Amino acid sequence: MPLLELEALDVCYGDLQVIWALSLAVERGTIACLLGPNGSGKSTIMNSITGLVRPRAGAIRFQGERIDRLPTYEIIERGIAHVLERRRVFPFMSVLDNLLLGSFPPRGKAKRSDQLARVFALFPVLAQRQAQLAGTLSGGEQQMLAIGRGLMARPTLLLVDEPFLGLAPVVIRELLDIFARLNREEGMTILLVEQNVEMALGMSHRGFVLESGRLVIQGPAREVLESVELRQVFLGRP
Amino acid sequence: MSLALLAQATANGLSLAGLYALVSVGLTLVFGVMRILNFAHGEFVMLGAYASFWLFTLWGLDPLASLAVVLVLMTGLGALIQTTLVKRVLAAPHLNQILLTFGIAVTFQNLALLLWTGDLRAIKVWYSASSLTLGPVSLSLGRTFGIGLAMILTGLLYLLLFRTEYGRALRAVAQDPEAALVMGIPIQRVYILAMAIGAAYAGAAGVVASVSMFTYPLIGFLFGLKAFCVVILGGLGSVFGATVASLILGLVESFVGTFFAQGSSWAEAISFVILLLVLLLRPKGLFGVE
Amino acid sequence: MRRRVTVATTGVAVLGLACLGVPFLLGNYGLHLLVLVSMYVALSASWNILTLAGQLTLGHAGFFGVGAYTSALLALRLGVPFPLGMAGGAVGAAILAAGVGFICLRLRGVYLAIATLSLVEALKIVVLNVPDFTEGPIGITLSPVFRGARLPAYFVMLGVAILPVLATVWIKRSKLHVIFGSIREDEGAAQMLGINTTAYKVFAFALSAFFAGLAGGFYPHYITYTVPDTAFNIGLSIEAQIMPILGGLYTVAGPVVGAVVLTLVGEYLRTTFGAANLLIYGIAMVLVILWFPDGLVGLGRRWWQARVPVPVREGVADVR
Amino acid sequence: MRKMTMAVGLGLLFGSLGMVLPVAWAAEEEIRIGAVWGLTGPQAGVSQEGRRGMEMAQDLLNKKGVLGRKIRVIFEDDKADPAVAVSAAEKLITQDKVVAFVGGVGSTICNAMLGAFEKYTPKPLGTLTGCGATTIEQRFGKERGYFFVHPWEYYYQTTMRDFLLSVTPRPQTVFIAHEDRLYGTSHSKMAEEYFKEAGFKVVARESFKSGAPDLTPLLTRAKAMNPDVFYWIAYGADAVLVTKQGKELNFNPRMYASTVQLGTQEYRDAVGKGNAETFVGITVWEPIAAFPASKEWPEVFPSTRDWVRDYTTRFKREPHYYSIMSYVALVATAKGIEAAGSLERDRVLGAMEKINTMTPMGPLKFSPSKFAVNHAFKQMMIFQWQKGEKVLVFPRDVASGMLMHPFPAWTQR
Repeated sequence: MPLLELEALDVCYGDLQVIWALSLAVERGTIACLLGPNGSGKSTIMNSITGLVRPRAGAIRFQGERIDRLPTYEIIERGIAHVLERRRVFPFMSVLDNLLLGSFPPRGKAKRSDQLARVFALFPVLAQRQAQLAGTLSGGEQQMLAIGRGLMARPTLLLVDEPFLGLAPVVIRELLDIFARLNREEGMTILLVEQNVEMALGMSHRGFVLESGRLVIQGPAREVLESVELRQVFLGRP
Repeated sequence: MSLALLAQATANGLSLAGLYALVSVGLTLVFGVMRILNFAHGEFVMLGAYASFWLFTLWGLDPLASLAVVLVLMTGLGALIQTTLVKRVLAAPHLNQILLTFGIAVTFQNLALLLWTGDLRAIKVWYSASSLTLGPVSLSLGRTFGIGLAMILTGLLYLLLFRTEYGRALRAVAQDPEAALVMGIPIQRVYILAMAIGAAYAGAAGVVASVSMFTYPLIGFLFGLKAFCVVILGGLGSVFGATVASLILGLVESFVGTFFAQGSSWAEAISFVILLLVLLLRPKGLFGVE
Repeated sequence: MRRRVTVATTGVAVLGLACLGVPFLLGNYGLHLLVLVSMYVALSASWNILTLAGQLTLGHAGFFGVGAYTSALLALRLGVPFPLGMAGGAVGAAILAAGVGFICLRLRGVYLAIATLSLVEALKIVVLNVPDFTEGPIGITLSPVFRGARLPAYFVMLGVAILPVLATVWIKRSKLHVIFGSIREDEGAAQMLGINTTAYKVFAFALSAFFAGLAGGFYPHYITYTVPDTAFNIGLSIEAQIMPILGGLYTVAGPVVGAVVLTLVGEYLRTTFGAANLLIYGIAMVLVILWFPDGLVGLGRRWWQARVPVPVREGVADVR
Repeated sequence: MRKMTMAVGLGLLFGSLGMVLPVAWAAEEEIRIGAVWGLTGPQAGVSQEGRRGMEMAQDLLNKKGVLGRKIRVIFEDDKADPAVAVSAAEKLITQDKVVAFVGGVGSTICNAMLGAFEKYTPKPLGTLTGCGATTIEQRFGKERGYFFVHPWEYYYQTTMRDFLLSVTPRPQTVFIAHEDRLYGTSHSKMAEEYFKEAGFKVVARESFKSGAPDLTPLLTRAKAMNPDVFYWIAYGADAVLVTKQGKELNFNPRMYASTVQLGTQEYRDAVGKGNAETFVGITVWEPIAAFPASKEWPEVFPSTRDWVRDYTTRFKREPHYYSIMSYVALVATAKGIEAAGSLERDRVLGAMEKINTMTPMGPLKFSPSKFAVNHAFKQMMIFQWQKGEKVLVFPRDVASGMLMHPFPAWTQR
């Protein structure tokens, strides 16, 4: 049984349909990435997993249980963390408050201090800046905070939306390393959305490619990377 | 001007500020969390005042004691209004929200008028029209009770916001509701909490009004408009800003009214001018951020 | 296409006939109601113009009041006849509004709404407190126009009501439509496109207030009396906002439909339910907002057209 | 959009037709009386008081009937808005075909309504309780068909002046405070004039916002000027606030004086019995000024004591001056109709002009005032709160007790 399973998903904004009959599955303990040009519906899929957007048809299953009708907080409580696009830290709260908010769900609250120690171990810079307002951090630090905040709920599945956008190469490398460690050391399943195809597929086990709201390619990362169709999607069809 | 007069004017201003703060802190909280401008907020004051009046008249409950009951009642009312009505316009444009809450206000006003007539009501207890004399300054007990209550309740709100899990959640929702959602914060419950606190605080202001002044069905408008000025001046959503703005307006109105001929009739216009000037320089109010 | 044009022509013809013909069948009461309906059409349609440009205001009672007082004072102090007084009121309101628009340039959303709302109160206090000039709370008494005959008064107010509706049609057909729309959707982006948003916003303020001032300019001559409380009545601001929303925001017909329906329904409730009429009105308002958030025009559209894209935002309460 | 335009057209058409159709099927059975009151909005409290008086009068009159018919009072709400009052008036005239207008509250409303009456020939009859402003008297007073039963401003203020002149030791300085709308402003202007003429020193005449939650700045200011008399002209809410906050600030002029709103049950209940001690107010009627029953019509104009008892039994509250004014206004109109023997306007008004009888409110006879042709109840009195009850202290011939003067300081009781 896959950890996360999307089945024949249709998502609409009003009368405008943006996702068409999309099915995909993410296996436990893997890293998967969602690729596609701008506006192909990647973020919409992420948002519908955590209930920020409600699908019109289809089903979403997490650990075999349907979650597409649950309120967001119950989805989060079942073990999904969602790191939104553009970081979205709470700018007028301290770094520590941001992190503590991450452990708002009961599953996180129970092991709050352990988690905090773990996050500080992963991102030592956050430990140094605990008392600082999150809005005053640099872009890279904010992204670390956003990920760290997600980890505070001890998720089984981590959804990350465009984590590398606008970051310096050094920081990107650091984050890549963190994702790999999380996957390796904790067996955490990660689904990420990314624009940079090579980098994303390079760190993933499996890749999904969207075009105009439809899933057009899926498979093991290396195969996707080498497929002809990938070029067609990103460079236009002949 | 004599020093005694200055002291008295300051005392008067402070007690007015206490009343303003009680009314506006809840309003600004509701706006901060839900981005809803609640035009029915003044009616919570009115209902709180009537609740206190009836508890006193029917059961002889002293306002100091009935305050607790009123807080509970108003919390319930706030929660009820949130879950049945306001919840459904959260995603609607501001205009629709204004109209919904305005409709609620009209309904409450006229319900009160039909149920309790248009008569003026006030509570008479030993502290309702008496004062403490400190040298040349007279401090009204009823209104001092208002200042005290404003300080206690604002303090409690600060404790809630900065020392509790749900307070942190409130602040998070105010800053970024979507990000708060994916933190696993049950946002609808946070909304209910905010509205309940807003209603309860307004109800507390109503208790003070029922003791130190009076109530009647349309009294909400009196407080509502001023509370809007206070929260806009302070910066929407900023509890601290609302407190500071209450102080400013309370003191300014008192000084203008005391030291200038025809000051009492101009005082309010001067409040509005201050508001416009501040907005001219800081469009988001004194402590507003967005 | 041709059929649509026919329908439109018929519609306008029927409307014209109704506006011009029916009044002759009415008594004073009916005519007075039509005058009030026209006044509210003028207020709600002119408010709608500002809203087209994305400016959420609650200051219409202020523009109305300035129109009323300018016109009344011109008549009282200089003996100016009412048509000129109305023009003066409209211009006065437009000038004030241009100033307000300029001052409030940086204000957005509810900040603007409350700032304009407090402006109404501030204006009222000023008028109350300079009695040597405005007669203060004593008010100004004027002799009735047309010796109190309602029919000509109605045609004047009808004219006042038609102007902002025509202006809306003109805006919708000119490039202003796009410009106002872009300011409404995203002012920053509009500026980046090289649109002088300042000028357009000030223009929208002035245009909208002009019509409100025109209606205000006629009102004291019609009622024969004005005091600050009735001229600067915040209730008018609220009504001017409720009506377009009930009718259908941003449309031509919406404010008209809203004003007609709400004025007549309000009058029906008032004459039928006595002291409970405002209670029912309040409850009805709540229900309308919950059930018909896009107004009557929106409701009609849904009926008449099979599929209309209506943006529905789900899940997150998007709140900005 | 286009279809909408048509829909609008149809809506307008049918809407307008709907207004034409229900034209008066005026039942010949009843005599209809129009009563326009601010049943909702800021005047709701007073309007309810007035309405009670009219309901009581209606029921009593209908026991015997008028000209063998029943009186039916049609109450309309004006929301305290002049435009709405005009709507109500026009509806009552054209649809309900009322014989006369009775009652009402608020000079602004009165002004707009009488303005709307102007274009009718003949003008509707009115027995009006809501007009007190002299501007109205000047504008509409010469019309014989308007019977005014509310005292004009100058009756109030000359009475207050004469009273102050009679006080020993005579007060020298007066601080006048007033609410900032028509009522307070117009009265206080007149008061200042009269007081100055009489040799009093008016140290200030200051306005404040009607119904404001805080009068301490004004009272602090007045206290600093230390006037002999603090005289304020405002509504009930303001009276409550002056009393409470005057006490809290320990403001001790030699006399607290105000107008009629100081005498209501509402006021006494709101401030508590002892707190208004020695405050004086002007009144047009007090139950203690007991009048005997009418010789002509004792069944509708019983003695003051009996009327007050009946009213209190029926409504479980003390009558307000608006209750008795509107009661007397309706009964007087009905008696005019009865004496005229028809509903014809000129005969009714002729009959009303001839009325000369005792009422629970005092002798009723319409006679000219400064500008008006038909006005009744010109005599006003000064009452004082003594031991929680109202005592009439001026003029001497109606007085029921002695004036307590000066005001004992707040701290000395």
